[in-house]
Amino acid sequence: MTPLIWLVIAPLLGALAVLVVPARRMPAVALGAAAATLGAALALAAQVAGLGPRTVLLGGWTPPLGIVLKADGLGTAFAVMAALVMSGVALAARHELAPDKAGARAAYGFWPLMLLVWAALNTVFVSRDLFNLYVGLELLSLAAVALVALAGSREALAAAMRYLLFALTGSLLYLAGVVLTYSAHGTLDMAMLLARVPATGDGVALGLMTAGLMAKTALFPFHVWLPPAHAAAPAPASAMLSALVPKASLVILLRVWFEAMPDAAGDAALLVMAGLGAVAVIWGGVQALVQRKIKLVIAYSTVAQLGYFIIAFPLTGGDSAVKPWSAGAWTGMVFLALSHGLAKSAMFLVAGIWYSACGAQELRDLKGLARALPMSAFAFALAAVTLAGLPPSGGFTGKYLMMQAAFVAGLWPFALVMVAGGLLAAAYLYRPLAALFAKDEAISCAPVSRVRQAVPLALAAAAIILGVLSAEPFSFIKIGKPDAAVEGL
Amino acid sequence: MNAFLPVLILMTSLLPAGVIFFIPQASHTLRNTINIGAAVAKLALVAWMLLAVAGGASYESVLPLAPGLVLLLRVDALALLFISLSATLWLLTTIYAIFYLGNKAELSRFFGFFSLCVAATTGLALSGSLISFFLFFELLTLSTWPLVAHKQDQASLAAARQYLMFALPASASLLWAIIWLESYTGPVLFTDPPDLSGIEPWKLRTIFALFIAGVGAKAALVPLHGWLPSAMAAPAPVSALLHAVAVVKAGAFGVVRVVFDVFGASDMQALGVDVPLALLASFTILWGSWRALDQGEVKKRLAFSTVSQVSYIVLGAALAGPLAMVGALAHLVHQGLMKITLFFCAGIYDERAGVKKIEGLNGLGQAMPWTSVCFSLGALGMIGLPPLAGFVSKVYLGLGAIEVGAPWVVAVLIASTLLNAAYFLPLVYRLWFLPLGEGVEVSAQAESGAIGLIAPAVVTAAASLGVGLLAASAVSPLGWASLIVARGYLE
Amino acid sequence: MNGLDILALSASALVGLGIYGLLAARHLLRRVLAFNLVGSGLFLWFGAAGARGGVGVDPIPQALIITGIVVALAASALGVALVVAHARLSGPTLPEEAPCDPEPDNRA
Amino acid sequence: MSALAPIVIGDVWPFALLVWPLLIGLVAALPGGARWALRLLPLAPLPALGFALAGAPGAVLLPDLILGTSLEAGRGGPLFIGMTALVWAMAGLHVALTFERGARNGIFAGFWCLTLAGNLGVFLAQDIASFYVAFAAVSLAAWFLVVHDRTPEALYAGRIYIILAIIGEASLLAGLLIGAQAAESFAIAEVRSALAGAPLGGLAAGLLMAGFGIKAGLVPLHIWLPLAHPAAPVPGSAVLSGAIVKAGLIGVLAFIPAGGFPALANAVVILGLVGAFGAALWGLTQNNPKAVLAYSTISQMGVMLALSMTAAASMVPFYALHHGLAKGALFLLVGVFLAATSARQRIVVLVAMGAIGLSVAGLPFTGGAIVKAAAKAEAPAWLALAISASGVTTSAVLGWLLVSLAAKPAKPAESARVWPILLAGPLMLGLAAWALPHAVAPMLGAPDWAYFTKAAALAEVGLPVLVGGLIAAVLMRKPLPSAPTGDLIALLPAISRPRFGRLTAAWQSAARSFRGLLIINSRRSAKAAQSGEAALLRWPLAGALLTATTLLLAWSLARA
Repeated sequence: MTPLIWLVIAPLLGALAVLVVPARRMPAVALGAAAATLGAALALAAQVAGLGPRTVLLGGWTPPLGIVLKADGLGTAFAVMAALVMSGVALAARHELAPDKAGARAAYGFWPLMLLVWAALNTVFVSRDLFNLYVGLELLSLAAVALVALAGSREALAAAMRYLLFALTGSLLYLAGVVLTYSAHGTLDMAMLLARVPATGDGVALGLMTAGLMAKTALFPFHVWLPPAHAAAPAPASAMLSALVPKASLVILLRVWFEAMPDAAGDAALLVMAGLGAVAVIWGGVQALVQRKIKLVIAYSTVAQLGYFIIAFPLTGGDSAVKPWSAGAWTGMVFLALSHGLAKSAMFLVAGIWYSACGAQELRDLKGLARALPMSAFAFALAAVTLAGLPPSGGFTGKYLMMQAAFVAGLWPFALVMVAGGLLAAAYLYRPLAALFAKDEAISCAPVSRVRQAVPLALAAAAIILGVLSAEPFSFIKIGKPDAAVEGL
Repeated sequence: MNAFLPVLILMTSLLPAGVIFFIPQASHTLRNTINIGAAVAKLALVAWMLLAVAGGASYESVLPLAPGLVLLLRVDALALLFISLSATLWLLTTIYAIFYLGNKAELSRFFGFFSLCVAATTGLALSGSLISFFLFFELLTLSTWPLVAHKQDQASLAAARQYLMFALPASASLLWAIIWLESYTGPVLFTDPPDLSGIEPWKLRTIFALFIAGVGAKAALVPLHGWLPSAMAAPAPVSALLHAVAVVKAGAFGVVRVVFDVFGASDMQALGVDVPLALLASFTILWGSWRALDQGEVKKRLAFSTVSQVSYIVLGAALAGPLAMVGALAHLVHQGLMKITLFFCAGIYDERAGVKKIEGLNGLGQAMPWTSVCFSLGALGMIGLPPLAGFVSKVYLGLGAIEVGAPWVVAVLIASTLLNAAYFLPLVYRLWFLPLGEGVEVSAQAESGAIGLIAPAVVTAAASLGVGLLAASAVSPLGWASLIVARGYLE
Repeated sequence: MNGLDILALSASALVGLGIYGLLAARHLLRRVLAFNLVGSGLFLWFGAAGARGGVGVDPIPQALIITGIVVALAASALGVALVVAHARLSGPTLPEEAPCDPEPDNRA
Repeated sequence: MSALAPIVIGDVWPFALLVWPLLIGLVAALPGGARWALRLLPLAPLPALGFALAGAPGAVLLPDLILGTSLEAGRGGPLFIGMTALVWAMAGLHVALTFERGARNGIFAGFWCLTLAGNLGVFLAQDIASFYVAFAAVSLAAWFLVVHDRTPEALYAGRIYIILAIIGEASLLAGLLIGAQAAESFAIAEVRSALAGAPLGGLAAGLLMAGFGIKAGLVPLHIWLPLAHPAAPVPGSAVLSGAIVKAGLIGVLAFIPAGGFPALANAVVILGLVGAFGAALWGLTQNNPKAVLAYSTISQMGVMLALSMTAAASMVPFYALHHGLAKGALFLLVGVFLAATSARQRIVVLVAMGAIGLSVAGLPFTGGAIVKAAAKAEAPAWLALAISASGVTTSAVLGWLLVSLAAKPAKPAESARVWPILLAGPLMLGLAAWALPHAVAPMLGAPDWAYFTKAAALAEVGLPVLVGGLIAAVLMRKPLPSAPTGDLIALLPAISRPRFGRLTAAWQSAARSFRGLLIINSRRSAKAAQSGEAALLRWPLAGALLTATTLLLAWSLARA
């Protein structure tokens, strides 16, 4: 079987396996599954880089009857990023979710849920069938909601409930769009949809799917579920919730718009979307600025970052052909999403360390931690560099390309939003950083192993390296890049 | 080899930075060896390159990032001017800092960021494209922050915060300008100035203003100068770094790059932005000096003096004539030498005599003669007393101003000279002519055992005399600046 | 009015009712039920879509509907479990929407 | 590479004579070197003296130094250099003999040498950079000579001196820059010839004139002079008045082409004459002998400045030669007088001073008369007349000097042993003032002593001396009421650092309120943000928004 299949199956099998082994073996089995999935992702990446997009027909059936899995640059890049983050999360969770710390239920529930999330993510990254995507997305949402509820506290349950409501509503909207599409064209395969005869209902279908996906992505004004949910979950869970889960619906959004129905896109809708994205950038930034809890700052930062991805939609096109030096907004946005995933997971993992080792939950508790736990503070700082879009991080590179595209497209106000968002990010991330750096001799922290501190540092460093050595990742992302992304919507 | 050299010279400070972070606090010898070894290696490399570049060589390394993001490192005469300044002063400041900080806390963090800061400055100087300039410009911002906040007390953190509050919006402005411009022209390489002919003038003017706002905050152009005086809360070696080696110099250097290698002098004049820039620089020169008069703390007075002096460089760039440019580039080095001397000395006064306020300087000349002679030389040089370094810059700036038909600049220079005298001479006077203040106890051995602090100051003070005295020789900063301008204008 | 129209009308009614319930109901269990209503409506509609063109029945929607029902079942199960757990701790409504929940703590 | 180019081109002498005093000055900086340095001071100007006696031969080019240094004795060079060296040598002798051990002797000696080097440098510099360096050295280093005693008067005088000196330096710099740009050269000769036709040439000439005028004591820029001379130690006053003020004069001669700027020339002539008469008259109101001498210097410098704006400019170095020697001698003699221990000694000094004074006043057959005759021969008739008339005020003020000096109480005996050597120095200067013009006159083609054998000439120069002497005699009986030293400065408000506190305060309060505004707004907006977020959290609103967004998207897409 090809790595493409393993990418989906390995975490799924892992999820089943952890359920049947004794509780104390769960982490080891999960780590084994994680290693297998990471290997599959890397092998797939090597294949894609060498041979171009890989395709698998499940059961040998061709669309519209069968389901096709296809790994292009975009999906594989996300899968690799997810594999890195997930491996880091698994390593961190070994400590964070030890039964004596997190409680037996959370310790038990975390591993299968984590592997389920991973399986769902990988499914979404490589699926090309609208309904298959729906199933993947549902699996993802349900596992994610369960992860949020894992802590079992009142806040956690309320947050999970809220999350579930938004997720379900989003699913329904998406499903409605899928149904409309199918009734109009009789197929849900993207390649076939691209070649379809446009129907009148296409716009409505696309609108419904988009709205549903936006609710799941937590785009403003549907972001309210995200911060409490991410803050309530155990830190490793938050890391993947914030870094990866919104990316799944984002990838679907990208696929639907650029690969299935680029022709249905219209300027007005694009501007509505990008307008919401712009508001999200500012709103999320302002909210992050007024938070007291470190996890809420990080969570609202996700709200803001998600806005950038949506802003990119109207900015695409015209890149290589008109401006040979530019990779364009689509690539830039993907790049931004990848580095966001790495940096954001690093941040949540660091916040977890601070909480579990020093009991630090609020910003003011962070005083003196830079001296007590220098590696984790450094990891946070590196991640902050990425999130604020400062060079030489991947965040900068992505934002740079998007801003350039905004100018080329004549939509410079969006570039202004991105600049303002970057400044806001610098401002809200400065608060924890300054607190970390302040002096406090009285701080006392439980010892934290180097490996545990090294995991977030490695993830944050990966986000920086993505910027320093960006040429290779860029050409990788471009593999199988849809024509619509080059020409614009 | 040629493609390797610029990277190598960057690595001489980048690698130590990476290593030093992980050296345990107690391993002084190891840390100091790496620090000084790297600085010496860099200096040697720079010296070797100076010879080669004087002979017409140039070196280039390209690291393509994403499309449009060309990381280009290039050693040319202008880059070398800045690098040789920063490399020399880095070595001296490192020695000074080792003795200044002694056995204080978090030395590895300090020296790690210190080296990183110098690496950023080096990269900035070497940048051959606008975007690589921006990369290192930001790296500089980020690596300086922990240095400013190093003491981790309230004042330092506030200063560091203020620094970012100016630096980050400025970076945003710079980025905005870069992207806007490059959306028309594609990636801008300094060797190949972009063709601006197709772009509407108002857009170009706005872009220019954004550029200047971007680099101007680092260069402490009024009204973007507020961070600099507060940043004196940092330890003295950091102030030296900020004021003489890295940060404000990076801003001034940026102005030079923007004016000459992005817009070009003639385009700038055609757009009519040269006079506003010159006016802004002039205003900064006067305002900085003005505010310096009122400062009761030695380091604050020096900081406002920097605000004023760095704008000489901006002024020279704005005037854009060959002679003014020579003056500006020479001043880049001259100001660095003089100001670092002053900050070294201010640090010694603080460290050895506990003196922060200018009243405290009273009578220190007798107790601390070496320091005070160096301080006096630096101060007199700042005033522009011949034959110290400041005089040479002023002459060339003045000549350049008249050359391009802006004789009013001479009046600015004169007014600035008078103001400089008004705020520096009282300090010198206090040192030598007033009795020690009531209840001030300065041991007669205040300078003994401080050779590591005094020696760097003596070297820079002697250098600021030397570069003025031998200004006409080809190896002086002035000579090198003339070479740069001659090459630039011949192309 | 043929069968398809009836199916479509029923589907619309279900979806409309469900949406109303989803928006208007405060009790969390009602919202979960409302979700099921909308879901059922959509599946009904999907099934009707399988009859397009009148040339026999398209099997794909049926397969998909079954999958969808399984997914919806799982979601409902999770939802109900969450509602129960939530209601035990803080009552059957979300905290920000419970203006005068009398004695939330006694229920536990 | 040019680094390998020769460092020194030409004769080394003009450069060496500048370096020599600096080396002696460096001795003072060595630990324990101060005493040695003081004793070496008389030797410092000797190479320069030899150079001048040899006719100031040779030129040197130091391309690497400063902005390219070129040294050569220019017009009147030997006269200026010789006079300067002689005055400095004798004053140095005075220092070596009279200075007691003190902590500041090292500083004094070091800056003495620096001032001397600068003073010689201005006469040798052929390029504006080295000229400016030398001028700054002579101006600013001389400050240490003024404030050496650290008395309140000395510090006050020093403050006025340094402020004016720096203003002078600054305006000089501006003028030089304009000139150099016009000439596209740093060579003084080219700057001078380019100035007249240059744009802004008039401004430059005015600035240069102001800078030099401050140094040379041109009314009304002279105010530092009567304050500094009395405050400085005796040898300091001697070099200030004899040699240092001539730096301004050489500047005027070297840079300002009088013909090119008639208005400026006229103004300077008028101001010079105002000084020539007014300062001398004001001197009559002074009681401090050194202040009297200072006013006499202003008066004489006024004459010289006026002359340098006319065709007689070529005779100004000659005039300056005599004045420098005589004035140096007079100042030193004041010191010698004050050190005198017996009435006999006092009388000897007074007689010597009288003799020198008569020369300055222009008594026929003296050196002073020769230089005046030489100047008058070249000057326009009206100026010649004015110079003759100034003899009256000059002799009056110098007569008054003797009167006021004689009134000083005698001091108890202290250092009688060195007194004769002390006297020898100024006497030598006085002799030189009497004799040297006679020796030099033929070389310049000026009238020699035979000129005075004509009765008319005799009367023309003799009469004013006679009248002046009579005035002094009258003043001996009925002195004028004393007036403040420093004249014009008494009319100015006290010089203190200008404080524009209001502007600064306004700036700061604006910054504060801006910051305050940010904080208030940030608190308010934080609250607003939180309440906005709370509203969005409510499901009905969120659901409605979701529906609305869906409809909006669907509608806008359906339209496309």
